[in-house]
Amino acid sequence: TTQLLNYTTHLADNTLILAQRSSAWCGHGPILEQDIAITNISLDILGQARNFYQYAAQLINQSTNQPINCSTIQPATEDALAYHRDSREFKNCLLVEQENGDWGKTILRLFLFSSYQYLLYEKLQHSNDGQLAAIAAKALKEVAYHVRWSSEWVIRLGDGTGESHQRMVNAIDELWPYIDELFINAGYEEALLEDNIAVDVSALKEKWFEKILPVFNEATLQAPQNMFAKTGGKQGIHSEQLGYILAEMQFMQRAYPNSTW
Amino acid sequence: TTQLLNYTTHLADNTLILAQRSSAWCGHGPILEQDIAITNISLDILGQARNFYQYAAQLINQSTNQPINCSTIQPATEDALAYHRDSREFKNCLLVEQENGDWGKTILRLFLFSSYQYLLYEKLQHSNDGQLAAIAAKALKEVAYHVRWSSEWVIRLGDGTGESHQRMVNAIDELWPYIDELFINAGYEEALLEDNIAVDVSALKEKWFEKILPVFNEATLQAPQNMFAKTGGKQGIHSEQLGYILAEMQFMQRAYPNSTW
Amino acid sequence: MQSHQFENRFQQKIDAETKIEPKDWMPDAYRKTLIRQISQHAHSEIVGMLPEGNWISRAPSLKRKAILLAKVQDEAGHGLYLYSACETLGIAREETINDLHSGKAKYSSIFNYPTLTWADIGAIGWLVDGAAILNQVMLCRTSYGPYARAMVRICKEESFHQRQGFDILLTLSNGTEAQKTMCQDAINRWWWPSLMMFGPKDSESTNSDQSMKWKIKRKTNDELRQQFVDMCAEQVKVLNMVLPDKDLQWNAARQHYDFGGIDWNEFWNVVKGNGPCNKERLAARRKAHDDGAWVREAAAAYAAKRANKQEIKAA
Amino acid sequence: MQSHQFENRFQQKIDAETKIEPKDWMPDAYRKTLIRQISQHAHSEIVGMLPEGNWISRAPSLKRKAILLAKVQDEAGHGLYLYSACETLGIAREETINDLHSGKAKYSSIFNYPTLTWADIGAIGWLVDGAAILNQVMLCRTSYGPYARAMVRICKEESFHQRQGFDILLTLSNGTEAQKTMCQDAINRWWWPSLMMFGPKDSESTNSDQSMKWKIKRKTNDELRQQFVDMCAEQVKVLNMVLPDKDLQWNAARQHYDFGGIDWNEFWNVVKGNGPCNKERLAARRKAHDDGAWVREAAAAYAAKRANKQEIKAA
Repeated sequence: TTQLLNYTTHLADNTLILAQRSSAWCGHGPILEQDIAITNISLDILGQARNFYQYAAQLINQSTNQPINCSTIQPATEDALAYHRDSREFKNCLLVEQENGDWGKTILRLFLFSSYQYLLYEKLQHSNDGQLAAIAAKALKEVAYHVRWSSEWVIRLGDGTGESHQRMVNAIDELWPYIDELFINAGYEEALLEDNIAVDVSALKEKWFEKILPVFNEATLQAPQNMFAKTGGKQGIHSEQLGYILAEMQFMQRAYPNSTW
Repeated sequence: TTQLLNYTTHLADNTLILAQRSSAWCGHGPILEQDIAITNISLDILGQARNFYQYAAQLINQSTNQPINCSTIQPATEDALAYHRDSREFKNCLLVEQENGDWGKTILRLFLFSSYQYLLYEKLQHSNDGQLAAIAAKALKEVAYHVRWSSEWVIRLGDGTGESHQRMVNAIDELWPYIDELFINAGYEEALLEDNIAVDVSALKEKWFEKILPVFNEATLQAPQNMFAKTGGKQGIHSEQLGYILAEMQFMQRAYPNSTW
Repeated sequence: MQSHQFENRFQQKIDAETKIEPKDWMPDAYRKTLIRQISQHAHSEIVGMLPEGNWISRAPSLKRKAILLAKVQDEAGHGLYLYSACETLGIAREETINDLHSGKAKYSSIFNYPTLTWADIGAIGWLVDGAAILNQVMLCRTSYGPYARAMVRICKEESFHQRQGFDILLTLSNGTEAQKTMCQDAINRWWWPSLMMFGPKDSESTNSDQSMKWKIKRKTNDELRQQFVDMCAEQVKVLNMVLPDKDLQWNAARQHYDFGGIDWNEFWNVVKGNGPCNKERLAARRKAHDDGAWVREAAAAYAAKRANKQEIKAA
Repeated sequence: MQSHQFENRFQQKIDAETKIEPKDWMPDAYRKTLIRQISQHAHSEIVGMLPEGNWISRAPSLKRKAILLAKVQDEAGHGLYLYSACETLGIAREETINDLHSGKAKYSSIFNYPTLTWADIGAIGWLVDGAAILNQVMLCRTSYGPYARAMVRICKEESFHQRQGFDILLTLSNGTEAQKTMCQDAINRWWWPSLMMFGPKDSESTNSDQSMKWKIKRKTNDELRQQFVDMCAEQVKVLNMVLPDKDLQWNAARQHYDFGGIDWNEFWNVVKGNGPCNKERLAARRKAHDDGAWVREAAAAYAAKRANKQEIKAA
């Protein structure tokens, strides 16, 4: 159950950090309609995070030992998990914590990640863990839309102007090192494969390329070859960015502990 | 003594926030020698902040009631005051919390503020409060150097290239609304005037202009006329910036309360 | 038909409560007034995203974060309805937005105040949205059809927002001492600016009479303001907080609350651009627009390429 | 005098422990080796400001903030000494820095690891500065005069830094459970990269022999590394922490600690630019340089104007 908790937290952290990043566009988007769209997507992703955290909290409260360090808050809640862990305890992939950069980089990150998420949830909805399966099944429809919306933008920007094409090339260059990590099973994933609880992410890589490449192709963009992979996020070893994200996100809960909001 | 505490905290907050802002240049300066210089200055200012906070903590610990809300930390310490108050309790002038902007804006903010500080400490060293007088006397030499260094840079940039001149003009435009606040006595200053504890800042304005204008003149820069003044910082009503500064600065103390570092 | 005949007919329609539609004849001044008012309203929705957006990243719980995100998104939606309503009067969205960025067009001054604590998000919901709703409920019956219909949609969401804002404050008011202090402090800072949202006193409002006659407005600034004070003076009791006005008291004769004088000096200063955040708000909007230029250009270029391809296919 | 005579004389001086000075004849390869090594060392000081600078704004106490600021400032000072030493070899600082920004010049790979917690600041002080000191102590007696003299100044400050770093860890190790965990975690992450700081094994180090002969270096990589392990293996006991090496154990026969194998694969990857933060570090340095261009231009323009005025005065 520690592994299940770690896995659920990993899924939750992925979505929370991506939602936190994406929602920074709200009120600052390049086009009003797209400001609304990215905010809507951020909301979807935040909703997924909440579902995963609620389940993780349930797992903690049901278990006798407390494997996650949020000792000040009893019983565990979605907020205790989101707001009272430090960066070394966060298990999100490095990809989602990367800076928003320009609209192109944000779009690309969403495209790369939601394409992965789609394949992941597609499998996870058949997990032997009923709760994870239910969350994934519900999220799958949302993610399908995120893939569609972001792929349209990747195409539009890749095949738009010279400038937009170059910006997409740069974005790919910046984000590509974080792709491999998505497809490397962490210990907690390995441990849950046999019982068909976790999804074997290493098996998703080929399919992911099959989803990505046609879009890149239409966008006149290319996937880099053999870029060095950066990993560690799933084990809590993040980039220096995450600490700043958390300092800002967690301020209220840290500054005013034991309060109801 | 509440007023004395408020006043001391105001002096402390001014210096802490300015040090926090200025020190962000460390490792990112335009010239290695100047990177060292601005860091040195940040260190001086941080040192002043510590002196003021230590005195404020002493005032709290000596008094029977606790007028500043840092209830979790007993006894009061410099760190309790710096790290466990939220933005509405900070009493720094708005000027010091303004974004660094480019090197010109940072330099200008330092020039405007340390010129004020020089006049302030010059008087404060004769305060009837022995501690404040001692801190001011010690700091005065440092501030004299900050004024000299920053005024040289104002001249260099104002009378440098067309670009640098324009950047200084922009910086003046951005910072000027925050000047008036320096010279408006807050309630806690008013209350301490009679006993010759606080300095009457309203009496410093003319002298300040006498310090500033020759430098502006040499820098081929002009002081704006009648710009609308922004105030509130001394009463704890800040710009939206301060909350972010504090979230970052206070993270460790908030996340790991009751720890020794 | 002569001009004054058109004018008579138009006024008859208004008087008969028939909505004016985009293709109907309307006096130039009516059109101009509407463009000014609707675009100002649209800009207010868009600029209004900023002070609240300031707390999205720091919302104190995931639930509140989700609610706040949804709310700010709704405001973008309202902006969209209103820009569309404006376009029915023959002014393109791009042009309207340029007027905002150039400083030519105004937006509600309330959004030039900073959001300093989480309680401000509650206070904006309760007071600012509350004040807006009174205005907007009236505008649901405004004489220009597209504007009225946009308002009906907006009103539904706004009253939801107001309840959410009140709920934030209610939670704070039942919370720790620090939360209660935060709550009262936010009410103190937002109360007077909220009263200013209804605009100058009737005696000094230049556009009011004509707007009333055209039924663009149906209540005067002072009527709406009184309604707002009466409402808040009761609601604040539920919060166990007070409104920062020592002159506030029930007047049995008037059957209304009396309230203190507004600092019109502050009001005009903020309108003139000297509020705490005027520069920041406009700068943020301009930056979003400028940073997005390459995106809009790319989208246009791509659309043109596609249209071109389809033409070739069709040929 | 023929070239090999110069060479002989030069080597005699070296052997006699006479310092080589800027105006002395020296072999091209000696000069090049020194330029490479000193500039690499200077760059390491400057790039090394970044991982530690990452915690200035978040230092957990005012005292620690002051100490950290002073420390990072010292590193800038060291960079300055070293760029000056480099200039005595006939290469301008600007050129040296350009080589860093273009990726041509290297810097110590250790600074491509991220500082993830406050404990990392302690670990850098203890381990990274500790490793650097062993190297630098040796370099105080290096054969090139300006380099040796710069090192003497640097060494004094570095050992101070190391003590401060150790003190951070000691405080953590006496702290709460969370602090102890943080302390051990930082040691775990910084230990192996610190060992790599001494460079490849002697058997694979290409420049080592010549540098030893010229007394640029006086100890081999493996000698220094062993010295470091022996030192840390004792000091870590004071912290009540462990080094993350299950093969670490005292070897009575060798009178040294044995230790486990280094992941040279990781070492070369980071050297080649694929470390966790290589891109970020270079980008930060380039940005500082680019953002500062207008400042340097303005300073130069102003200096020229002044010089001009003084000439006119003098004339």
